[in-house]
Amino acid sequence: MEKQRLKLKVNGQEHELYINPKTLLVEVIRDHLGLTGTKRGCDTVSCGACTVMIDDMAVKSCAVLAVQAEGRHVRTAEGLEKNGKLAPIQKAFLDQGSYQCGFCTPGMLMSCEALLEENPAPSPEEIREGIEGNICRCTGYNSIVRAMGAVAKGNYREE
Amino acid sequence: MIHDFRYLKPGTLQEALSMLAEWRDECKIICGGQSLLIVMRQGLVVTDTLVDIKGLNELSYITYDDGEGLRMGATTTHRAVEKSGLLKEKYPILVAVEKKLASIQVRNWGSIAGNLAHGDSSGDLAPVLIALGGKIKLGSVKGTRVVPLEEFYTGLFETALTKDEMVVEVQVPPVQPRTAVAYKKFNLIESDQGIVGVAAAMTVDASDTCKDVRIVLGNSGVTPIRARSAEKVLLGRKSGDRLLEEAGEAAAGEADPVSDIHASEEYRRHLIRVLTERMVRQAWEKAIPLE
Amino acid sequence: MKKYSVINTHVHNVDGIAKVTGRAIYTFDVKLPGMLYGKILRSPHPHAKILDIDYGKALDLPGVIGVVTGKDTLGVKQGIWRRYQDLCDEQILPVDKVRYIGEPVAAVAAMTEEIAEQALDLIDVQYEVLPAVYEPLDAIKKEAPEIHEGFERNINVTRHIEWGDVEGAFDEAEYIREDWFKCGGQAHMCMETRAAVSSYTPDGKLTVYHSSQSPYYMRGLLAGVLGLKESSIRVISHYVGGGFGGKFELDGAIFCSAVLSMKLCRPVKIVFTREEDFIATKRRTPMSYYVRTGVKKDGTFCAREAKVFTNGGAYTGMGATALYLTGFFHSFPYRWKGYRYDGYRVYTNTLPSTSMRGFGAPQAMWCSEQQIEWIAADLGLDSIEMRRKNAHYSGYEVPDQASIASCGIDQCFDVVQKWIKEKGKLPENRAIGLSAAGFMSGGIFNWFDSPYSFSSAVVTINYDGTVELHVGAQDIGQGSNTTLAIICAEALGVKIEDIKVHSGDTDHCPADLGAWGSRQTLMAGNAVKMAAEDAKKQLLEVAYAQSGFNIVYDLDIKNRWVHALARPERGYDYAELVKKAIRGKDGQRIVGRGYYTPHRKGMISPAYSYMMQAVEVEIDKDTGKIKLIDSLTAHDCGQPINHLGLIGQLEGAFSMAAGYGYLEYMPYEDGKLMNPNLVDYKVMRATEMPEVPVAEIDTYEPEGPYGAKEAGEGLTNPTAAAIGNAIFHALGVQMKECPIKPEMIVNALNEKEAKEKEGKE
Amino acid sequence: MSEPVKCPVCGKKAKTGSAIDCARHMFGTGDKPHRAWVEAQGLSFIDLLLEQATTPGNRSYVVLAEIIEKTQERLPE
Repeated sequence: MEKQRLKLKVNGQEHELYINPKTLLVEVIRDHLGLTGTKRGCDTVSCGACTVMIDDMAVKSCAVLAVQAEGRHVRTAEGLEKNGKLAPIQKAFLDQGSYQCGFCTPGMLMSCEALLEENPAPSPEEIREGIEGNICRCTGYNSIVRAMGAVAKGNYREE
Repeated sequence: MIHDFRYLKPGTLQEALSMLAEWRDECKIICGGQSLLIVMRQGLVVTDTLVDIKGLNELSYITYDDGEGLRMGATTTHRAVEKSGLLKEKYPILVAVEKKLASIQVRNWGSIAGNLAHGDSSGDLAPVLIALGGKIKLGSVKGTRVVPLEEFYTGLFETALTKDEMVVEVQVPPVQPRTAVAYKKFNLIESDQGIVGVAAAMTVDASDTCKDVRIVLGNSGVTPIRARSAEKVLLGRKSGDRLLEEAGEAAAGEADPVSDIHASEEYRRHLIRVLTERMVRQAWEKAIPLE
Repeated sequence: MKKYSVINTHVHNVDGIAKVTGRAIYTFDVKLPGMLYGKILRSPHPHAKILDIDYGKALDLPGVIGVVTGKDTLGVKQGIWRRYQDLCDEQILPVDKVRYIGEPVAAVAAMTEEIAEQALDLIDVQYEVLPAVYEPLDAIKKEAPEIHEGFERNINVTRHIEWGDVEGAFDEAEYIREDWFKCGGQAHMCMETRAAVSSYTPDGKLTVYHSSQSPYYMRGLLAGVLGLKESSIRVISHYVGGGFGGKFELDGAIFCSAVLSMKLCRPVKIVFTREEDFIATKRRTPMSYYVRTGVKKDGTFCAREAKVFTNGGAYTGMGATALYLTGFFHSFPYRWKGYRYDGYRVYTNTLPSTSMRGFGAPQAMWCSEQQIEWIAADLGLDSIEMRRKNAHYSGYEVPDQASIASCGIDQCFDVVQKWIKEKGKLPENRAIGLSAAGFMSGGIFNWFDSPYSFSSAVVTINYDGTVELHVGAQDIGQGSNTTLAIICAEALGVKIEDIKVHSGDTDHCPADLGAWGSRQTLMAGNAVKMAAEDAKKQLLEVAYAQSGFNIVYDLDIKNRWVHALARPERGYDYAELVKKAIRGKDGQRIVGRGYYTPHRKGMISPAYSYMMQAVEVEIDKDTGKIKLIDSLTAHDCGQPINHLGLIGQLEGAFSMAAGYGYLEYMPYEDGKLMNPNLVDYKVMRATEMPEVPVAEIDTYEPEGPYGAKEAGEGLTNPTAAAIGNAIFHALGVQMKECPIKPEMIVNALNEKEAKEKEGKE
Repeated sequence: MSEPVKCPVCGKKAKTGSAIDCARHMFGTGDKPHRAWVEAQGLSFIDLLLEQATTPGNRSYVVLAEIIEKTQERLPE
């Protein structure tokens, strides 16, 4: 199988890889680049644990061919913090207890981040629709909605 | 596990069409891949060659003029439709349908042509576009042809696309006065696929009588189907409870739903009857302009 | 609520930073040098003899390193009920016979997962297909096939509870009602599917990374089936992606990876796909209930008799406990003059059933709380007042079963009554449904036959005053690391940030039965409190010696401040005391030990939580669609310890219990699960969740640390019944089967209208 | 209160001392020796169990209890 060259930026870092074109973006992120924050939890693009951002959009990285991210900027949960300082959404998750087992959290954080960048003051319904693609079995989602609401109100500033 | 394939990335539409002509039945097209990658991962779809048209920005556009009506390029994403101010004003039903389609992540990356070409009869876009009188433009090296969307679907997950053709554009006639469209899918969770779906487009004349009506049923047969006998019940008549019930019963009768773990056939017919009544009523009320 | 400095304050989860920055390494993420990837070949037949397995072609596939079948194992029949040998009936990799679709038959280890998967198709298995049976009432017939030798009529285990003069009590009753119910199964659906990495090394040591609720159980069970000593096995579960009662028995991932690793002497990783996690792990126990209840006209409860068949599936698992607990909690939270329960767990050729959050109580409440609502309606009584009249109270003795210490159920009724009154008149197609419940704080009966204390803890104070807290308790997301750190900080008198928790590693943590039955806050909490107090006592000995206070004066430490209780302002920093104490012990750190095993509390549980769930539901009469609008949870869990954790547990339990009520159906056809994926298996999502406000009732449980008791599973029990009761009040139909599908509501309404029409004629 | 009933198989004293309690103990344990003893009395353990399971009331326990009652007289003091 003829390998394909892939140049892309992940969390601000340029990468050049040679991969089989059938490789999914989530496999590049986890197996080739070793960023294990992004998880996988289903076989049918249903659970959202693999959510990352491509440019300004939240996408399910198990439903994107890695080669399609050529020249794009991919952001994963590991990229939210800036030299050790947590992003507002991360601080809100900590303070509101918006996670328990934490397996869906990286994907959930990226859905929230994308939604807030697109719509800084979302209504509770818009927040719930924004994370409708992310399944969480532990929290019952309300703590996540509270965290998003608090960030939208500006309660968690960038340091 | 996805089987290996030769990956081709055309820079222009012409390049893509010549690739399709060259590889014919050994190749498949991928754009957003939100449906295709699932079936490929399950090994249900295997292909030697994959033509990736995600990058063809020349096919990503939403334009409208009163003469030609609405034109949407094949690689336009669901989110582009959802967030389009033009559509919010001219075709609000399309924005409403997209908001409840799958998830934000799938809508960010998935394309409208990918959704339509996948041929899943429980898809949301096809019934609504058919109700709007939508057409679909197919292109190949030999040229293009425009097919009413209704005739685009030939069987379960089967379309009129020939081996060297691809969808290039979706067309919708100009907005008609005193016309409105309503759509509802029945599901347990808001953005889930519909157990059944009903779209209704109503045009009324000056006396609010039904001048033209299209009722389209989703997941009620191997393809989206027009409920023609229900439409006949309404044509030329004035709205009324008894009439709407009659239309609902007609639609339930002519549908051909399956029985599966989510709903029995009788229950699907029951839902079609209830939703047809509601959607026709809703479209009728919206079609009558507020004085 | 007493004033504490750390307990019930706004403490952040101690594992938070790792989880919100993507640094947490789950078994799913573990990679070891030279690691191979394993895949399991599964039986397509519900019941078949294995005649021969030929994996020659598989071994020839480049990249395949090894294959194992039942013949590579010791053939030990294992089970978590080690105390009863005949209930240990599962070989996981069977030697002779497969008993459910999806059961492992062989396992391949290869250089990549893809090669391992391709190799599966090259393995040729000869089966002799046997007749199969799927429903309990069919399986007990004479002509049904025998699934396990020696288990006549496929009856796996039976449980019987009885107190009082049941017949006499029924004679006293003025109104008797009989109903039949069906309770569906439910999948745990942990976000992290089953995963294990086993690494066996030439020195005979086996290290296993496993997504587990009890590393201690895994070590013990693995020793039993692999013929190793417990101490030569190390199980590591640092971060676990959810358990919910499904991850404290051996599963295909840990067993097959261990057998492969021992054969090849190389690390092997097996991770289940989501489909495997649905078809090849164990699920909540499906049950059919017959309930006969006798009451006086004024609503006084007299007698209840329940007969239950549970679909045990192919193996025992934790099914025996679920069978007992459903019968026990079917009496909760009420006093019965006469109570009789007969439970029968029947083997069938379907997915084995086991424990899942609620442990048989959601099924028990689904039947009991709805029947009680219908009885109240039949007699024209207020259903809350009827519940109140018969409810448990502090000091009540459930005859021969349990003694109730703290019980706040009465205040729960008050809170819910007030909420309903404030809600006032609801729109036409909306109604509020209620359901009371009670649950246990950990189990006492030692079915695992563990020789160790149920919970242990070690507190070690470093020179700089920071504390190492070693516990065997396992954090699977429910927040036990945080809850135990809070108890340790409070007991020792330091701050939460001084505590470093070590858990999830059998080499470094003391033995503990792990996370199940909502036991850890109470049991591990008591052990941690004891250990911290032991360490504090050693510190205060030095403080007393040095202070010269008169013997009547008491010293204490609070917020790192050593002081005399009488004059708290005169004191000094705790860190100074630590330095002196360590210097005084020839440089040895201060070590406190604690342990807990329940005594004099009967055979079931040391303490019981109580709660009342109210749910406002809107139903579309024409389509039968259900929408949850609002809810209130009145909850008594004694002294709350971990505030954020408690809110999370209750909201999470609500989402899982509501899913059991109206979303998560598991249809089977001929032993095959028809929706083993997240498109067709409906799980609660953000758009469907209502607000879940909680009213905590202030009670004190003497058996629990600082008066605390369970909050993890309790609320999984009432919510499904509350949804059923809401539908009863809104539409007047009685839903006997859960989960409720919209189609069932439409059919029930049609039947009701048909009956009314008949009535009129 | 008459002498509490002792289980003829394992000698266990029933909690409330009644023969019905002893019968329920036998069904609850359900191990081989108890099954064999019931069969030896000319009863079918499994039919008694299933009848208890499928019909309201306590008939199976009563049947077994009567036989246990008779055996008490024969037990040596």
